[in-house]
Amino acid sequence: MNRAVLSVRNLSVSVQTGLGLARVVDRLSFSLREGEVLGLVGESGCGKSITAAALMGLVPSPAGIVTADQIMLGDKNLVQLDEASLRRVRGSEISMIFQEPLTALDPVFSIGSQLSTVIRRHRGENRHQARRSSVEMLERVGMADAHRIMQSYPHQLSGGMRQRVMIAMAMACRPRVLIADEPTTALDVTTQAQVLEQLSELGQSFGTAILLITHDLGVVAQACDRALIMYCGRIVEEAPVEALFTAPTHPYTAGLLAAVPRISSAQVQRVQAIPGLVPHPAALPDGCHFADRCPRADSQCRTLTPQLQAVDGQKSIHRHACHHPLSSPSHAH
Amino acid sequence: MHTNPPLLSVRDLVVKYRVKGGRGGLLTAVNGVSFDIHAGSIFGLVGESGSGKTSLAHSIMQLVQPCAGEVLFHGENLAHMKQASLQKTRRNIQLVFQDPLASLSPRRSIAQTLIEPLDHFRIDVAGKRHARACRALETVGLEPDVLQRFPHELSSGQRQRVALARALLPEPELIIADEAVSSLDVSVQARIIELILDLRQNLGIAFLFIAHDLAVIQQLADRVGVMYLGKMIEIAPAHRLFRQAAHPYTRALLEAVPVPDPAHANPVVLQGEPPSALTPPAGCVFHTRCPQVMEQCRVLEPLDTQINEPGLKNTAHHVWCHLWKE
Amino acid sequence: MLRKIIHGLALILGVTFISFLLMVWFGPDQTYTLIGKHATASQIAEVRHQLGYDQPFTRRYLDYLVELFTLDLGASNSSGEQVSSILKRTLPISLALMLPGFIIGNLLGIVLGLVAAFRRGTWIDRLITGLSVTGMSISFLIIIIALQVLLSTPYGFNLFPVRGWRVDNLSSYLTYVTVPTLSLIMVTLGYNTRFYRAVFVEESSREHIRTARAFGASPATLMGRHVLKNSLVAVSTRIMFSIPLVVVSGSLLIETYFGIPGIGKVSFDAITSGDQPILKAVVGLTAVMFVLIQIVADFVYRLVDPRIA
Amino acid sequence: MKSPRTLTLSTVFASDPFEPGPKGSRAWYKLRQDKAGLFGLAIVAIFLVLTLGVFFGWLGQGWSVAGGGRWEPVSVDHWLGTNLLGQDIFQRAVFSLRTAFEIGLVVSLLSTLLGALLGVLAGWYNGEPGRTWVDGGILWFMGVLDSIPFYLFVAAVAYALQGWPWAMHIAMVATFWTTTGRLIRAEAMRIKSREFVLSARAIGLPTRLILLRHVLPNTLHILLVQATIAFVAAIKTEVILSFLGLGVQDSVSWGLMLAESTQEVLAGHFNNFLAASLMLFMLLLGFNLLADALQDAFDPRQASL
Repeated sequence: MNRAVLSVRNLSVSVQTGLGLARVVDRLSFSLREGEVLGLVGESGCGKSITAAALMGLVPSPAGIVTADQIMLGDKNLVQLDEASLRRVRGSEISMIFQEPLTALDPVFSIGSQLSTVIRRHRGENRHQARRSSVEMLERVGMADAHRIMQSYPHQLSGGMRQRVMIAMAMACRPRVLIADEPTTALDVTTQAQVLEQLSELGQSFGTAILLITHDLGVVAQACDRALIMYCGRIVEEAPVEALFTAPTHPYTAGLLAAVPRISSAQVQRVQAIPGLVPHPAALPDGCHFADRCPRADSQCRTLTPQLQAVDGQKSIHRHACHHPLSSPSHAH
Repeated sequence: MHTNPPLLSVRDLVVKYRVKGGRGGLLTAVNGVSFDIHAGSIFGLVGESGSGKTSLAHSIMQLVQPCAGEVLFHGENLAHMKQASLQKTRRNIQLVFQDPLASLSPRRSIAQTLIEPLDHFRIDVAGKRHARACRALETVGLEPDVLQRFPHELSSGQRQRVALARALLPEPELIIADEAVSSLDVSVQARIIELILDLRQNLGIAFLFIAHDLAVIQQLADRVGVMYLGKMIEIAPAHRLFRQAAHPYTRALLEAVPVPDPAHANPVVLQGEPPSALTPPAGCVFHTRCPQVMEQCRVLEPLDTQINEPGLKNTAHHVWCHLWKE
Repeated sequence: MLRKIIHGLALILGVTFISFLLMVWFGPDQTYTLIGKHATASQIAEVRHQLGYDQPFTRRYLDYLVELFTLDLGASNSSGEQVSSILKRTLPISLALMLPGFIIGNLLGIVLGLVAAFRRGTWIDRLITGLSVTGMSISFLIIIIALQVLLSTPYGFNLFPVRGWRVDNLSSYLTYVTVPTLSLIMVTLGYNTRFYRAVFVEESSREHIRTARAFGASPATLMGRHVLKNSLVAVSTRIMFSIPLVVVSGSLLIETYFGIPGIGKVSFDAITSGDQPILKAVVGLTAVMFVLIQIVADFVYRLVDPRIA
Repeated sequence: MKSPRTLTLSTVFASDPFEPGPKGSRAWYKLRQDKAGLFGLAIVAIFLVLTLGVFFGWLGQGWSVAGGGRWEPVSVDHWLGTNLLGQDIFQRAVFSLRTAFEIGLVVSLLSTLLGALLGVLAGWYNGEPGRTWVDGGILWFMGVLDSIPFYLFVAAVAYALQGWPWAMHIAMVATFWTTTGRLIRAEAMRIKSREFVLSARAIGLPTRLILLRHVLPNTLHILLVQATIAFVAAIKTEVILSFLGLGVQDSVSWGLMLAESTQEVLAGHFNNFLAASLMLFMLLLGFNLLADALQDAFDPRQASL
């Protein structure tokens, strides 16, 4: 894998909740390499969606406070850009698609006008050229009757088609990075398969790195090269997908894998739940937040916050934040 | 082992909705569905959105009046029941919903929510109902102090367990779970799945478990029914369906579910989207997307064919597809 | 479309029935006002017959309906002038009086609402919200009196006439219309601004606005293009359905206070003197106006929002 | 369509699943932070205390006594001077508080109750096979009432009831309830489709219990806000009706005082006008601020209904 196209250092987001100020993203650092599909995985409330919003600078200011040492997009540090230059970057060098296809598009504007507006804003094409590129882009995402789609309105399309329009809009300006926040969660499983394939195929041919945010481990296995597991605003494990699924080292990752139901034509493996509850963001326990639910936790886990470090000491790309990790990947557990 | 009439049997049920606005017209959500559920068994019903699963559940619960067909409970038709026996049936079939946020009345405490069915069905003496509610909470793994709390103070997993407790209180024979775990996180979902299996084991409660996720269905179901655009296209014992699915749509569904194992590649089998239920295709409703579509599929509606040895009723494998001629 | 017309007819029937019930059936007895106290029994009987007091309820209601639909609205009891000619004379005056205030009041409300929503949470928003709440807390009568003192009396600038409506050209029109228009604007501006601000704030919290921002849309584009067009249904509803309120109810107070002979003043005099033909006409007119507006509204919605088929 | 993950960006900021206490206390918690709301609440409280004072006879009793001369200036025994008839302006302004609260409470209470009742019925029976005429009928009735010119309606009611002092109240209630009615109807239709109502219907709970326990409690926040708004509207309307001679009969109100002042003002006597305007403005401002604060505190987007 070649050089990083997006590298994030010490990103934190705090939010005002009923029980006081809560740090929902806690000093996150990771990088996204060119052409890679990186999964940002975690359950509800772990802070993955807010991380995406923070990267795009979309966190509404009074409600959320974003701090970061750096968010390097190629040679630009987004943290230092003012709102105007940030706007020039959004949708051109870094773009984002969302989960709810029904409400993500403007209901009173036609697909054509929404698509060509983005193209004209970032590629400086005139009205006529923009319409042509829009049709081109729609065909590129597998829309057969692109001309009819251009004239139609969001409520006339199905969920799958709307998500494809979003992808067309996001990829129209050949961005370096595409952030996809639960892109297929609201779709049926057959449509999801099609959209995921569309997404990675486009990413490859445009050389766009994709940050795929999801809670579905099946989607991670199928669509991602590498994945970050998040829990209570922190990365607890980071690994290539193969290592992650065969030999997870963090107890939470292992717990997730044991809890996800898997279709098998042979004997059915019963799912095991992870005991306990996710702690409230404004009342996080000291040390490792997973300690109360972790079978391997001890006093050290409850006091000292584990840092993210390589699994077997040297510069391996499989890293975890745990004092008592599961046995190292050399021998299967 | 199942000699007496099935606990619940649905015969050629048809449910239609009048659609306001747009071109209007009549939407056939359920188009002639039949299946049985035997006491103490879990029947999994799977299908994508718009397949009519929820309309089916609501018509069984008499929340929606079916246009045709009938629903029999212990062999007795629900529509023709007198008030007294209908009231008894309402006690015997309970409903659990998908959205934990919306299934509990927001301005009433958990105690009020749980005691309401007890008062309504006049179960036990008033004094003992509070204790009964505590026991129900314990069976679903919650401490009694939850009774004083309000729905918005609980996590979605806890709320779904309260909804399950509410369903248990009238001591039903059948619980219809409509996407009961779909909006829960994986770790919480696993806890509810374990709970449902325990309830079936210890209390002998039958479940109609509705979901769009086949992996969850496999965890629970003894028998599985697959619906597409208002029609039942395949019914089979779980072990048969997941090993040798007969209908092309079931096979496509099985392959489309992303397997949490990177080594196992998921080929994309199905293209296009389900057509609108307002204008279902002629002949077999799946023919517009079926990889093995034949001429007759476009014209003739496939009939119910049983493809395994006739033998025992409850292990029959039915499929509605021209590929499987009698 | 047909459904709308049937609804309209049902509405008119309802309005006429209730107004007939209140104004005619339970209404004040006209006989004595017309022929004085000490008339002979036969004279009284004659007048009562003429006015139809002796007919049964249904008969009188049917007559009333026939009158309304054939626009033969009869003559005013007090002045004897044909009601339809009174309407022809007074309606244009009321429109000329109320239209400018109505248009400016709403336009200003939209602009202030847009600015407040655009700069939500900043001092401009708090200022505009504060002013609109203050505006809403001042009674119509206080504004009229205060403006009159300020602009039409020696204690103030004394630039405008205190009352009256002697209008024959543009300049005389402006002198007589300014104070009433200013008072109408000041009374309605608070409510309008608050309503429009709420609509724009609601629309700007929608998910597709966040999507547009994620694609680099500037705040001006977000407000001017996406939020505004999505709000047109709510905005147009507000404007259309407040026309009858302002033209009939609003004019009544202003015309009565400033002595302007519009439909408002005429209907107020009709109330005090119990002049039923005029009352019936005005009520019928308003009901028809509402129905027409509902039909026009249906058409406007289809134009503005593609989701409404 | 699978349901979206619950904690998307907007919900994390807006609603928080783990806040303690019943809904009401959470709204109070938010109200406490709303300075303008508290200011409004303070004004309303002060006026309420004054009104009780008037009600129990400690204040403003001598409003009708023509004690002084015409238009006496501010003095020790006439704090705000006297009007045309020599009546003490301060006493009249304070006594009018009672009239205002009386009209405000009666009209806002009755119109909110009527709006809630008919609104819930219309919302519940909308689309119910065989009973949808209930919704149609109520909507028709609201349409009719809304399209009758308000002042003509009040005058007609006043004449029909032949000067009975409550004519004005009846007329106002009969026309104010439609706004609340429409809002409650829309909310009831939304609640009717929620799962907790389906679950109540599934066990065969009788309709009146469902409406009472599950539908109405979830519309309380709308009713509270609408009641405050109706209170303000009632007082403002009384002022205009009194000016038109259709208002308060055998008592005093700010409307009457303002009506008197229309002539006095031209002759340069402003005490009567200022006294009535200021009191009226402060009361209305208090209630309007309170209504806004209540609206934000109960805003459903915040609460996780």
